[in-house]
Formats: sequence, C-alpha cells, structure tokens
Amino acid sequence: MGEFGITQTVLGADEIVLNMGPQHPATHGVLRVKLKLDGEKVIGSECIIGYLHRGVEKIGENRSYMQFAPYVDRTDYVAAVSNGLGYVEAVEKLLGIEAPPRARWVRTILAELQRIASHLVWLGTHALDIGAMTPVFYTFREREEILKIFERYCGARLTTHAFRIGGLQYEIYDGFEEDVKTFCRDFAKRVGEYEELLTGNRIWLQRTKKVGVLTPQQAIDLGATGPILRASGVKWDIRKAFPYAAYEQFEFDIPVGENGDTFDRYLVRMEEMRQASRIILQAVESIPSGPVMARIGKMIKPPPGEVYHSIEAPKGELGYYIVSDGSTQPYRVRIRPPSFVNLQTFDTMVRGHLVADVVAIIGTLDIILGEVDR
Amino acid sequence: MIPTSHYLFLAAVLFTIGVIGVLTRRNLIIVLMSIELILNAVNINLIAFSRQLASVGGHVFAIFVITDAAAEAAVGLGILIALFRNRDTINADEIDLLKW
Amino acid sequence: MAQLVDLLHPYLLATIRVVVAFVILSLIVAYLAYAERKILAKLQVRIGPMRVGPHGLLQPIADVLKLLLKEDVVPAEADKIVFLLAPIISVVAVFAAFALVPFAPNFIITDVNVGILFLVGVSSLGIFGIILGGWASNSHYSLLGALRSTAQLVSYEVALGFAIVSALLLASTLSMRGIVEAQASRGIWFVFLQPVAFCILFIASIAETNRNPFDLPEAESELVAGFHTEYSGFRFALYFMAEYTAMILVSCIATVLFLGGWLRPFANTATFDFLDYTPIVVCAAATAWCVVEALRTNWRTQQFVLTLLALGAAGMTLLLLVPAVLAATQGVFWFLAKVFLFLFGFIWFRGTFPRYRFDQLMRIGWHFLIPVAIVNVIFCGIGLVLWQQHDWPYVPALWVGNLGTLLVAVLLLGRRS
Amino acid sequence: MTFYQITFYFFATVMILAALLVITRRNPVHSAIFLIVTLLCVAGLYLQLRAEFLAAVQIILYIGGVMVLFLFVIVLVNLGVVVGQERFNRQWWVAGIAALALLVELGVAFYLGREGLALPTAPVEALQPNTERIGLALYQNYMLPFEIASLLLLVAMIGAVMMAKRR
Repeated sequence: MGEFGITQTVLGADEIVLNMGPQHPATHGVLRVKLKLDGEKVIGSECIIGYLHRGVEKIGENRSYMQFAPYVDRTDYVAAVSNGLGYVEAVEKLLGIEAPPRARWVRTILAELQRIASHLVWLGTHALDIGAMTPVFYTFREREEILKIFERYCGARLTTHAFRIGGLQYEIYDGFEEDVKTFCRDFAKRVGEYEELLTGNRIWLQRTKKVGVLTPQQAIDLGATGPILRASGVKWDIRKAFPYAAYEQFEFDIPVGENGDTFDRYLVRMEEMRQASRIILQAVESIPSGPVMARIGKMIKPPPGEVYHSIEAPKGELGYYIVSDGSTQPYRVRIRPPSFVNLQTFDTMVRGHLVADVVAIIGTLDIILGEVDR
Repeated sequence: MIPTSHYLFLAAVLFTIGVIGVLTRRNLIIVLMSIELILNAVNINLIAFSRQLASVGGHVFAIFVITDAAAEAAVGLGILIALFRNRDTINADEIDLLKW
Repeated sequence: MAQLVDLLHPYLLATIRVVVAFVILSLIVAYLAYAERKILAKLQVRIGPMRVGPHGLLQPIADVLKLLLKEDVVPAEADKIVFLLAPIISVVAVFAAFALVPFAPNFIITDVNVGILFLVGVSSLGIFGIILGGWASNSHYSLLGALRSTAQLVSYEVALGFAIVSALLLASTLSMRGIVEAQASRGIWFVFLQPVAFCILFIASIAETNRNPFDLPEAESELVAGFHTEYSGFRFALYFMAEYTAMILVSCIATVLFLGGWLRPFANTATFDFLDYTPIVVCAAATAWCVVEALRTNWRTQQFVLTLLALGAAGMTLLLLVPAVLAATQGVFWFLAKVFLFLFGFIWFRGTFPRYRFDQLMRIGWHFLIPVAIVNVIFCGIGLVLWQQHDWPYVPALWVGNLGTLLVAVLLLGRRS
Repeated sequence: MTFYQITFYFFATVMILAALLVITRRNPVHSAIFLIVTLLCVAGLYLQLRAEFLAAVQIILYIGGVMVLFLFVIVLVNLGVVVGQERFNRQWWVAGIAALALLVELGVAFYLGREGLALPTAPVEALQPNTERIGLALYQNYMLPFEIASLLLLVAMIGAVMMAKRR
C-alpha cells in the first residue's frame, strides 16, 4: 500500500488516509479514491483520475469527421451506441442536415436497447459490490441478447460504430423487428425477476436506503445529470427537454426519485429500463419506410462555426461541442461526459458514511472510467 | 495416580513464574498475562485439593476464579487501551506520573 | 511390549474411527467445494466445472493438486513461524471438534459427558488461526480482515451459545449422544419444540462460518480476501479446508441438537418404515445416473470414469441389500442427509443475498439475536416449569414459551425500524 | 510409568516451558501464543483430575474468550512497536531473587507439610457426575457468591466499555 497506505495504527490515530484503487475490485476500473477516515467513518475523499486517459479529444483534431466517429465508441465502452448517436447528430447539426425518419427510428431503438444494456451492466456490478453475486449473471444473460441484436445489425458487439453521419450505414436486417420484440417481451418478465431478488430484500434495503443522499439542490449545483439527478427528484431528461432522434414521437414517463439515495437511484434505473422497453416497442411497430441515409457528399466539410449537441445517454447528459474551421477535420472536439461530471457528486455523497458504503456509492454512480478520463 | 503434592509443587512453580513476570516485565500486556499464569496456578491447587478431599467446592471456586480472570482481563485491557490512547505507551516504567 | 499393547488397547478402535472419519471428512470437504460451485452455477444459469472428469467430478482432485504444487509464498517481514503455524491451528481445531460428533450410534469416536461444551470450545480455538494469520501476514488488508473476523466470531458465539443452551435445557444432558437419545425417547425433534432457537442457531452458524450474507471478513469488494489475502498454495488450502470443515461442523451441531442426529424421520412410526430403504434408492439412482451419462457421452475417458462410478454405486446398492449392512448404515445415512440439507442451505444463501455492512452485522448480533436468544432461554425454562410443576402438556407448554420469544422479537424489530 | 504419569509429566513439562517463554518473549503475540499453550496444558491437567466441566470452561472461557481478547488488543495496539525495546525493567534481578525465594519458601513448606498431604486420596468417582455436582453446588450452596460473581462481571463489562470508549 506504500505511501498512501494506512499511515498509522488502527487505534492510535484519529485520522487515517486509506487508498482505494486504482487496482481494486470495487472501483470499476482504474479510479483511485483517497479516503480520509475517522475510524471507519469517511470524513473526506479525493478522486484521482486520469489512469485511462487516451487523449480522445485531441485525436479528434487530427481525424476527419467520419474517421473520428469510431473513437467516441471507446469513451463509454458499455454504451457505444449512445456515444455514436450523440456524435453523429452533433455533426449533422453542424452540417445543417437531418437524418431520414427511418434512420431516426432505428437510431432510437438501438439507443434505447443500449440504455437497457448499460443499466444491466450497472445493476449486475452494483449488486456484486454489495455482495449479491447472482444478479450479475442474470443481467449479463439479457445484455447478451441485446449484444446479439447489435452484432446482427452491424457486426460488432461492444464498440459498434452503428451510425453514420447522415443516417445509417446499414439497412436493418431481416427479422430485426422480431428480435427486438421478442427481447422486449422476455425482458419485461426478467426485470420482475431482478426486482424480486433485490427490491424487497431487507439486506439490500439496509445497504442502499439513506446511503449517499443527494438533495435536489446539491445535484443541480454539482451538475449531476441522468438517473442521479432524477433520483434526487429533479424531472430533467434531454429526451423530453430537447428531443432528438425520434423521441418526440413516443410516449414514455420520466421516473423520478424522492430521497436521492442509492435505493432511489436503483429504482429510477429499474424504471428507466422498463420505459426504454416501452419506447422500443412503440418505435419498432412504427418504423417508417424510406432511405436510411440522407444525401451528403463524400467529403464532409462543414462550414466554419461551432455546435453543441447533447443527448440523454444512459449515464446522463452526453454533450459534444464541436468547432469547425471549415476544413475536413474538426478544429476542436470537446466531449461532456456524464460520468466525469457525476463523479463530482461522490465527495458529497460519501461524507459521513462508512468505508463499506463507499463501495455502494461508487457502484450507484455508474461511472465508466473510459469516459471519465477519455 | 499422581500424588497431590506433585500438583501443588507444579502450581508453585507456575505461580513463581507468574510473579517473576509481573515484577520484571515492562510491557503491561505481558504483565497482565503473567497475572493469568498466577490465577491458573491457584486453580490447579484448587482442583487438586478438590480431588483429594472429594469436595466439589474447589471446582466452584475455580469457576469463580475464571470469572474473575475474565473480568480482570476485560477491565485491564480497557485501561490499557485508554492508556495507550492517552500516553502512546504501554510500558509500565514509563507510566510513572500520578497525574498528567 | 505387552505393557504397551495393554496401554494402547483401549485406543485402538478409536484410532480406526478417527482415521475413517478423517478420510471421509476430507473427501466431503473437497466435494463440498465442488457441490457449491455446481449449485451456484445452477442458480446462476451457468454450468459450472465441466472439464475435469464427467461433469467436472474430478475437479476437486485437480484443485487440490494445483494448490499443493503452487509456490508457498511468505510475505516479506512476516512473522514466519506464526505465519506458517496459523492455518494449521485453524484446521486442527475444527477437525479435532469432529471427535465428539455422534454420526451414528455405531459410529461415535468418543462420547464425553461435557461433549457439546468441548465441541464448542475446541472449534472456537480456530479463531486463533484467523487472528494470528492476519497479524503475521504483515498486511493491512489481512489485519483488518482478521480483526473483523474475530469481532464477528466472538459476537455471534454468544447467540450461538444461548441457542445451544435452550436445546440443552430440553435434553438435560451435555453429552452429544445423550442429546440425540433424548430426542429419540421424546419421539420429537427439538426443532419442533424450539423453532426460534433453531433459527438463531442457523443464523449464528452462518455468521460463525463467515458465509454470505455475513461474509464481511472476505468482502471481496472491500478487503480483497480478508485474513488469508497473503496466503497461497498449501497454506491457503488449509484455510480453505478449515472453512469448509467448519461449515460441516456447524451443520453437524445443528443436526445433533435440533434435527435428531442419526434418527430417521418418523423414527417411531411403523407406517414410515419404508423410509429405511432410502439408502438403497439413493445408491440405485446414482448408478442409473452414471449409466445414463456414460451412454450419452462420446468421450472415452469420461465413459471409463463413469463406468467405474456406476460399478461402485451398483456395488454399494448390492451391499445395502444385505439387511445387516442396511441397518448398520441407517444412522450415518440420515445424519449425513440432514447435514447436506444444511449445507445446501448455506450455498443457497450465498447465491441469494447481498452482504451486510459491518455495523449492521454487529447490530443484528448484539441488538437482536443475543437478546432474543436470552429471552428464549428464559421462556424455554418457563415452559419446562409449566410442564414439570403445573402439569401442562409437554409440547404446548414449550410452544407458549416460543410465542413469548416471538413477541419479544417482533417488539425488538419494531423498535429498530 | 502408567498412562496417568506420562500425561502428567508431559503436561507439566510443557506447561512450565511455555510459561517461561510467556514471560521472556519480546513480542507480546508470541507471549500470548505460549500462554495459550500453558492454558491448554492446564486444561489437560483438569481432565486428568477428572474435572471435565472445568476443562471445558477453561477452553471456552479462558482460551476462547480471554485470550482472544488479549490477542485482539495486542494486534490492535502495537504492531512492531515493541521490537528493539528493553524487555525487562531495571529491578529485574531483585524481583527474580525475591520470586525464587518465594519458590524456595513454598518448597520448604510443602516439604514440612508432607504428612498432611499424604492423606488418602478420595476415589475418582467421588466427584462424578461432574457437571451435575457443580451445577447443584453453584445454585444451592454457593448461590450468593454466584450472584456476586455475575454482578462483578456486569461491573467489569461496564467498566471496560467506559475505559475503552473514545471520548
């Protein structure tokens, strides 16, 4: 544990500094957390990030608009479709074009499937952190179905690069609708199973209720978005506020929590999965016919200017700020990653809790270090 | 059959070792452990006499002694922790002030 | 020489029993790990170990070989002797306790008049293996894991002790054999007289063996692996063995105290005498399974192993058809069946529950289990007095006591939330 | 040599050696381990004296309880602080001589009183069944001391909690 280890004996000192990570099973990758402890109680924390920094934004300045698209898949690697969606829509906005309806419908379906997949990964690992080892196998089983749909659609499972600027590269495959419908039908039952395992479980309640509370004001002040903001009781969702893709066409509810604790965040995400499934079912019934690609030139050369476009990624507001100097390469790309901003709430949440709760709180934040560090 | 005197002498040796420990060691924890040795020496005596006299009283008193030992260990170690917290030492000869 | 034989003679039979029990136990421990992996896999829509032998049946042997051949690492600046000694203490303590377990009337290694006290005492010595191992590793994770473990074991031992006391009140003996015989003569297992005590014992034994949901000492997401973080190879295998053997041991204690030990279900009802043939059915079923599997697989070696197993099981079946053998194995069969039921419960829990936090665990132990256990002992005593001195019928008198305990438990729970 | 003699001398030797090691080891953890060995030997002697109940109590309470507490505190408190420190205090030789004088005195006393000790020993079965006899004695003849002992434990418990509590 070296210089950041427990600096003094367990009993003699009032304050000890405990270092968690970057090699730690519960920090979901390479997050390093320095905890200041009073006994077992956390009185302060510091997140040290950057272990997974790959300079994605800088790479963007040296690639053409088209070439950069696969790179954004690798920021939040468990929700690659959503990342791609945000990027291609930002570039489309910069170009002043819009994808054809069929493409927008398919984009919505895939993005919502990705939301479910991302939440499933979160649910499994969160439960595992709290010590329930079984849910992770169930959630990965369902995620596998989603990944199979992705694979059939575009040949890749994880870093999909599913969309192209101006629409879709591929027409949907035969039986796509059937696959998606079958998945949604099964999934409704499966969500019930997870809830049965966890929602009413006394131990789960004791471990999550009143842990990591975030008041609405704190959540807004810290810039939290996504399920974390909504669990604190703020009804804010980009899909409703600034609809993109085809979201204004479908009916869905935005679940909000009351207490802003870990349990509410759990409930909100569970409900979001159900709502996502609802959106998918509506969309898949009404995919319009027509082309999947808008007419854009071979060379993407947007006019000089800048654009900010954000979408509701599974983890919160995912924004792309792109500055164009009129060349074939962006002048500057800036990604507003939800995980990075949400991670700021960690210190507020964790103060006054025990070390064991730190694990639960890291889990409930649903951070992806690839996105935090970019 | 082992004569009672054997047990008594064994207990006396154990007792003496305990006394030496109490008197010579600096580390308070080991002093407390030496007290346990002394108490055990007493218990051996009690049980040995109990057997010789066919009386259950020795057993009962041995149980009381064990109770006492448990209480003594709890309080002693409690004091020790408080001491360590305040003075950062558990050495008997460094704790030589009546008040601080 | 003759003197030596005379001296050793009374111990000869005991020695044989010790050896037999040790070998069988080691086998059960190895296959318990296998069973855990298989059952967990079943619960988690996986298939578990499949590669070594048919259905992975030889996996435990491969695991043991692997652990034995691994490098035995001693951390730098560790207290070497204590580090090497600690796992041995753990294993010896828990195996020594088995000397007092009455597997069957014809298979008791030794019966002492303070049996259960000794059993609890000896098995609690295993705690030294944990605390010394954690300390000697010279690692903070190990140390914290060991401290947690120790605090947990000490806390739950109290509740466990009180739960045992209420069974002892009913049996009015400390001898393990006597406890089972008391249940035989009453014609009722103590679990039906003291269900609350049984539940407390079950919960406390889960905590005693560091199993989920009380597996904090090994909380992977917080403390890596607890006190045995620094152990590898053979010494890790010893800890592993001690842990699983402790699981079997607490199951044995619960079986003896509450589930009638070696007694068959409905032992005193002639209508259910057909249950005596269950061992034959089980062995025959095992044979059938092996044969079916052997026919299904195309793999030569697997077929060979399965055939061997089938032959073994068939041999067992034929052997059991001899009435004398059947009668002799009855006790052990039912005892092990109940123990396995318990072990299945342990594994099932592990697949189902999240983990408690340390303060919650302590609160459950001290604020709930111990008070309820104490109240239960008092009410059990009241029930016995009602029966002996006020001529109440036996079972209702004790049930009144249980209802009182439940009331207290509900009050305690209500106050907490 | 009968079996009894063998076990007695075995336990006695191990006990004395372990006790000596308790008071001479530098590291308290090692001392505690040897104290456990000593206590186990005492439990063995109890068994030999047909005091089964007491042997069980010795193991459960003394070894499983008190010694765990000791080790817990040792592990909690120091960790390598003691290494390199002076083991004995300054008057160790005075204390040693005084204690040895005590031992000699006890030896002489036993020697002089050897006739008293040579009383015929009661039969082994006199104290059987052990547990029941102790139980009856505790709850009949020694009821009051028993209650006082429980009060003592209560006081000790509260005292220990107060002492160790963080202010």
